[in-house]
Amino acid sequence: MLDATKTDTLLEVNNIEVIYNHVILVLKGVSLSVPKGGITALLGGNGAGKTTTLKAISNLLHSERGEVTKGSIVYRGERVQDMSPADLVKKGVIQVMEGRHCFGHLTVEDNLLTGAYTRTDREVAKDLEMVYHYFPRLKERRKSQAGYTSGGEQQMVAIGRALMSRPETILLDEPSMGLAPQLVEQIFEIVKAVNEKEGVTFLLAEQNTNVALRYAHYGYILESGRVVMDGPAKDLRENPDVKEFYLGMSDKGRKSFRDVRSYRRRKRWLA
Amino acid sequence: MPDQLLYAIEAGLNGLMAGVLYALVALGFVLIFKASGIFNYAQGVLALFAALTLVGFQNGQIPFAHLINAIFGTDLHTFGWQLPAIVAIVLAAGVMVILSIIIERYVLKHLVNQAPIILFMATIGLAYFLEGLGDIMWGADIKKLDVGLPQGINETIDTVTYNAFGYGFFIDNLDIVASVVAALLVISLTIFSQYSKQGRALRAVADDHQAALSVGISLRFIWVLVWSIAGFVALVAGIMWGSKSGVQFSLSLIALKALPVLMLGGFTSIPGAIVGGLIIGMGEKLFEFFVGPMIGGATENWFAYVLALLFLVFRPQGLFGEKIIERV
Amino acid sequence: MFYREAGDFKTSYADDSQTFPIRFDRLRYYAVMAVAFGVIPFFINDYWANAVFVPFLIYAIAALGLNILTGYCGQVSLGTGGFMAVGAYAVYKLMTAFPDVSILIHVLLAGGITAMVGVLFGLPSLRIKGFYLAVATLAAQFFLVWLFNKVPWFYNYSASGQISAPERTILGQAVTGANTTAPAKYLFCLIILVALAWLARNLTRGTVGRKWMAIRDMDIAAEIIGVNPLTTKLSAFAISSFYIGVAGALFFAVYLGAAEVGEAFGIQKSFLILFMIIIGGLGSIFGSFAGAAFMVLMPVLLKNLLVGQLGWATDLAAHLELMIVGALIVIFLIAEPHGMAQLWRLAKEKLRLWPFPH
Amino acid sequence: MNQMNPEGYVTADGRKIGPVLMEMKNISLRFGGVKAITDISFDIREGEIRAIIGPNGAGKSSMLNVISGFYVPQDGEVWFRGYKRGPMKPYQVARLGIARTFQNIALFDGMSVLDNIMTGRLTLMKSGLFSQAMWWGKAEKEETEHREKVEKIIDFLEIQPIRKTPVGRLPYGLKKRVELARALAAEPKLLLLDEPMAGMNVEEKEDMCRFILDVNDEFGTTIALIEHDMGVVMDLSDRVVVMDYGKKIGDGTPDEVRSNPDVINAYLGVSHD
Amino acid sequence: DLVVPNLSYRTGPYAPNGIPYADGFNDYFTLLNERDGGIGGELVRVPECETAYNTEKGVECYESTKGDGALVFNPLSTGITYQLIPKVTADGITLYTPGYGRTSAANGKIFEWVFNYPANYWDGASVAVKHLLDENGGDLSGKKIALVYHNSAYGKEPIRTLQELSAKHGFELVEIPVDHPGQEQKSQWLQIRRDKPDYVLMWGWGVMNAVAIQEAVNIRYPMDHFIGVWWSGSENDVIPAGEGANGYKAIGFHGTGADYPVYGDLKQYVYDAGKAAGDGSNPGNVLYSRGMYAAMIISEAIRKGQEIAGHSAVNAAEVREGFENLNLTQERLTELGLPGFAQPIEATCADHGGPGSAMIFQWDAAASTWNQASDWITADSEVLDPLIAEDSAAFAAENNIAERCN
Ligand SMILES: Nc1ncnc2c1ncn2[C@@H]1O[C@H](COP(=O)(O)OP(=O)(O)OP(=O)(O)O)[C@@H](O)[C@H]1O
Ligand SMILES: Nc1ncnc2c1ncn2[C@@H]1O[C@H](COP(=O)(O)OP(=O)(O)OP(=O)(O)O)[C@@H](O)[C@H]1O
Ligand SMILES: [Mg+2]
Ligand SMILES: [Mg+2]
Repeated sequence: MLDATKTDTLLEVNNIEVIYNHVILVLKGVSLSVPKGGITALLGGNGAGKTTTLKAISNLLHSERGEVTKGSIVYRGERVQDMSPADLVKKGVIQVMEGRHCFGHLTVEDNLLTGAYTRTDREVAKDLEMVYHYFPRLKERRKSQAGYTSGGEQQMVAIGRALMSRPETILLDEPSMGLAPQLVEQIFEIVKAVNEKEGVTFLLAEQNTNVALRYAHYGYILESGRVVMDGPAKDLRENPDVKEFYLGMSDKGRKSFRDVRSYRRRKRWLA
Repeated sequence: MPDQLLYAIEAGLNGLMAGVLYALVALGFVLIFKASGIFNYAQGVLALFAALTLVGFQNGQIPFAHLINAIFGTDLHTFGWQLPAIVAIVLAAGVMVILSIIIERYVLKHLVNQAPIILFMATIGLAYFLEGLGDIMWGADIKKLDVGLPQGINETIDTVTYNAFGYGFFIDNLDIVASVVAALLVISLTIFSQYSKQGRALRAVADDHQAALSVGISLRFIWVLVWSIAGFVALVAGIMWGSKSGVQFSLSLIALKALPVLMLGGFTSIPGAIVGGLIIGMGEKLFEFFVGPMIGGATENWFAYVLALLFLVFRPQGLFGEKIIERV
Repeated sequence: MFYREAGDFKTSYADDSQTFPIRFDRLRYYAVMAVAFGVIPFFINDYWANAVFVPFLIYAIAALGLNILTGYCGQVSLGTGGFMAVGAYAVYKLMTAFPDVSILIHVLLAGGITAMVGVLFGLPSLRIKGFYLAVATLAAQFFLVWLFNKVPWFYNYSASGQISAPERTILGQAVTGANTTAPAKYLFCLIILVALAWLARNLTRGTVGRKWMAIRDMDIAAEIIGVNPLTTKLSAFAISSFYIGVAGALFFAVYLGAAEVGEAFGIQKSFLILFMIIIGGLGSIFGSFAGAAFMVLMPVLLKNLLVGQLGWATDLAAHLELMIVGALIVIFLIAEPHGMAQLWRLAKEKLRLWPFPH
Repeated sequence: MNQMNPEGYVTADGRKIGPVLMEMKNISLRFGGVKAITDISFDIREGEIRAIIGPNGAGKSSMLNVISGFYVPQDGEVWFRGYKRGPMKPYQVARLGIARTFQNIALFDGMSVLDNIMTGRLTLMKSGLFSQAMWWGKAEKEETEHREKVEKIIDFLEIQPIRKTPVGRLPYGLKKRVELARALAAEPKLLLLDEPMAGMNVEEKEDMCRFILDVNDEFGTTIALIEHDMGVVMDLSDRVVVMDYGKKIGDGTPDEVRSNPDVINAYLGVSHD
Repeated sequence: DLVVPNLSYRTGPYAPNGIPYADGFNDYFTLLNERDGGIGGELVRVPECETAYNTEKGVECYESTKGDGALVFNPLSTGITYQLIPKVTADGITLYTPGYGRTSAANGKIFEWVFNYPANYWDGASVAVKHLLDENGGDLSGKKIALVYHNSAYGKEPIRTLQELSAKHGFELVEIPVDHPGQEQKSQWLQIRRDKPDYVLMWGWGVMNAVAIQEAVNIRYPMDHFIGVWWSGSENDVIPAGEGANGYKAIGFHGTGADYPVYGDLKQYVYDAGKAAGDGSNPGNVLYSRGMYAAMIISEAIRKGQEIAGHSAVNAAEVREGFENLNLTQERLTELGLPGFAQPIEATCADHGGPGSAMIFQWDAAASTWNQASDWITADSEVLDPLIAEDSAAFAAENNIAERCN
């Protein structure tokens, strides 16, 4: 396993603030550093600002009328805030967006090929095979329009598409969402494999803390726009708070979802 | 009556030719729609602007002469030289590229990821702007456009058909040229958008701006590219229409003739533009020719739309348009 | 803090869903009404009435109508000009056929007739969506214009096909015809506008409004949760056309006094009104007003500035005006794609936070 | 087995399950060459929490779409409350008392949370166009009544602070909750939930479970649930249907399903909880 | 000073036609101001207002210049005219619409404030038919005449008259409308090619004219059988068709070309003084001449008004008196440097329509000039008078107007 403290920092986010629509302050000073060749997890509840952080890094905020008002984002020692997303992809940073965002009218295969848009080498076909190897289901549906594929299939397309760009760093937003458990495991195995074999760096935002912390090397926990905790994944997994609130473990192992209501119910249903 | 049949064939053929001219305008719409999901209302004005620029270059007009004269009290009009048509066309095409760069830089770039209707409105704003700009640059008077295209009845067809049927068909030479040019454009653009990497990128951008950005497609490049092509198509349309009726404001209204073509062929299909054009052109000419006199004439404006509308009721995405994805 | 909401608590749901839940807004509204009814009529002259206020009021009605259809129900229509023509010709036929009936009733009936025509042309919206629908509505635009131009019955067989509004009075005051005074015109349109705006507000905050918006935002989901797309879309077409028909009737009878269908109700009109609602704000009543004001005032202001103040030649000024209006539209859309109404909302949010930036 | 009893049965924790509410008989659905559903039959009983699981693309969402009338199957019958359902438009199905949430959130982005939830009650509101335009008497009274109901749901789902926020601005998890609120507002007999817990962390999932259980408990609302989190499925549901490639490969109590080798093979993989 | 607004259109679809007209109008008044110090010693102010041929802008222009003390309006648009007729009547300002507008306004008994001499559309139609009668030895029976018209109020104006005339002379009338803007006229001209009418008349405006002439050339329709009204007879319309347009005919109610003595003064006081309204390319062409014609008549009417009122700072009502008592003779035209430029006019209380005569011009493509092809032809008042009486009576009834001049 990689030791985060010893490797170079590839991506550094310094104390950024993000505002949407000129009025809604979402990130209130977030700092992260992503080591080269590592898998870094960004955890946190709904609306904590994970997606926003990733979009700030990949410069996709503009199109949502958001902007980084403070702080800096540095990739390989270079300030990348003012770069266009396309240039950033050329630099090797690609984002898999939350909510899939496939090109609905394009076929599955064309979707994957758009991932290779910035590439000029001739090995695209090989990588296409690699993606089909990882996701055989996509091979079956290669000629279908992506808009008509199932939720999970679209998620595969989105991840496959990112892999097609042969990135150096992938920003993965909720890769497990909507995937069958087996596939979640598979995807993280793929992440791990790609990370180890090809040395791709990952920054992933995940709700599924359990899996995320099993595969990540280092984790940050975000709450309402601030980093509230960070540390090596191993330590986080052992942290009692994390255990209780993010992993759903009590002292007696996993608790049943059916039991939660007896002690957590705050209000009665008034009919 | 065999005579009626011959008339019908003649009207139909002329309709097909007119349809090709509509298709030339529609093609510009399709390109931009395909590449960005933008319904570019300014396409008609773009054609006008292109034609004005072409004539301006040909006649060595000084751009903004009127404005300059008004401000500085000078009396400038022309440089006093005439350019050969081909040089002027190349220069005008160059201006269209510059224009696309400007449009991308100052308009489109800021409207990434907005609702289609907002983009549509922005293009109407653009249309106003270009209309004013064209007038200020080159003046609002009517201009004759002549790049040496043949015009008038095609004698060969006339004689051949006269010998064959005892009635010579009227086909305009200009229309024949337009058809050839349109066919070439359609074929090359279809190849470009179906089989090239950029073509795929265009379609991706139309589907989802943000996702396209996220995979590293440079919207800027794509947009400048298609707007330039659309500008070139507009120039071609402007030349064809301008040769017929002179270059002046009304040229921009040909956009309205292209819309039903677009509907019928499908907003996203390049071959659709041509097929739609042919159907609309022939349909409206035959209708005006036979039914028009019975109901008072001047039916062409609405007939094309009603035809397209009826058609859409059965096929909401047009003939070759991409199906609207309906899923939850 | 310039703008406060705090301390303004609601104790009932009825209070909470009133039009202006915030007292500050309510006061401002009363002030505007007081000026509109109590001050302007005493100062208005022919120029202000004919060049600014009357067109503004009438366009505001049309914009409200189109906003119901496009802004609330999401069906883009480019047939507005044609529907205004229906209103105009309906009111003309009614005025000349029943000279003794009150013009107010004629105007409302004209709206009703337009509503029916609107429903007819709304039928394809069940199949056709988005820009295809927008372009399809042009069929209505062109067909209606052709019809009114072609069938002499509509223009009472006059030689040229022009229609002219005869004089009609309300309470002894002429409201149509050449002898109408500026305040009479203004007040007649104002009263209708205020009434219609109030109705629009009620419709859009209740069940119907929610159905419209549901169809607009996601028609499939709306249908699955129980919205009948047929009745919902058609009701939007009907009500929207009613407004547009009334606007068309006033446009012809009160404002222009004479009209020729192709010129007064051509496709440019459709675009103009679409502009108004987009610049003003889709799905916003205030936006309809703001957009109408902008599009009516802007050219007049520019003209007065360029020709009146700077003394430019009229053609240069007109070309520049086109460029400026075009550029302003683009700038507006870039600055705030959701229109002036959204700009206003954001301004309020900022004021609320003032002096803190966020 | 007591589960076969037409009158219903009692679950291990003492909840009473009623007779069959909805029955799907031999449903087949194709899209061109794609067989989304092949000859599937199952039933849903009153008061039950019924889960549908299966790998991605198995046809689960399509099945919900068939139930809510959005997809029309080529073959098969849908029985609801003892009657065979004829061809119906989705909005007519909604009026039968079937409400749902969507896998890819389908909220009305331009409206506030409150308005979104109010749309859930559209099937129950009756005042006419005219009285609404005038906003007097009936319309206003009706609005207030329904608003009260909706406020209760808002309280229940603990989304009071975002009542007036436009939903477009909400984070994913809250949107899911609003969607649930909208479905609940319709006071449905049968509630269909398509991956209600996707994209949530454990704490939020717990909340969601609590809501689902409460709805089921207090209202006796029948629930059909698609979910990929096995913990949730196994803990919550009374019976589970398992689909794979459009076919049914298992049906039974969570325990039965969990030990079904086909299911383990196609879907669960190795267990790791 | 005297205020004569120029409601012009230098933008929009009809700008190519509006520009020369407005230039002629302005330049003539500039000449009067520069050379004579105005009319009767009063400078003429010509505030220009852009209507873009659009009725709403027309309203704005009317209202804004009205406040300036406008004496007479000349909007060069039939649509705007219709809309202004009730307004000028209420406001007491003269509306002068030479060769366009509402034809029945020739009846001064009903239309107190409107003047449309020297000729109107119905005169035009009648003149055209008379010319054809002349060419055919007085007999048109069995002939087929097609009317290609702008599908608008303007284009529809001559139809009634032509129908009456066809009944009287026994020719067949085929009506062929062309929608604005008229860029595409294939089917219309194929129809003409099929029906082979003996003559084609045209009531067109803007680009429609040029396209129609081009299409006529394309189908090899004999140009000298093709006659346009005065709004379809400018250089803009024939030049695009080049050589082919040679022989095309158009009706005119005033001369064209820059051979009149007044151009000497114009050159001296206006063009060379840098005071010309346009870019100098228009003087002498048809529409420029027509703008000048309108300006000339207005200035003469003002002069007459001054004469009657006995002072030079006339108001709008006094100008109307001038219009109503205008007596423009050939001698006066010669004095003005425009000998033979137009027909004499003697207006009366009842007659606001003038002599109703016009002549036929023919285009010489090689020389780029319009040549006179007939003498002055006077319209058939036997047919027209009842039509005018009927139409104006309808207007009077609709608007409760009592007849004057009795
Ligand atoms: N376009 C936007 N405009 C305004 N506010 C926004 C916008 N996008 C996000 N927000 C707000 O920013 C905050 C953070 O959202 P973000 O999507 O980053 O959260 P997240 O951690 O990814 O949550 P989730 O796990 O639900 O995806 C939320 O409160 C949300 O309401
Ligand atoms: N409208 C449609 N047109 C074409 N194919 C469709 C359509 N709807 C669904 N399909 C196909 O049917 C299959 C089943 O899709 P469905 O959405 O029901 O899967 P699912 O079980 O919900 O999967 P997931 O867990 O990934 O959401 C998929 O392969 C999908 O591509
Ligand atoms: Mg997120
Ligand atoms: Mg699914």
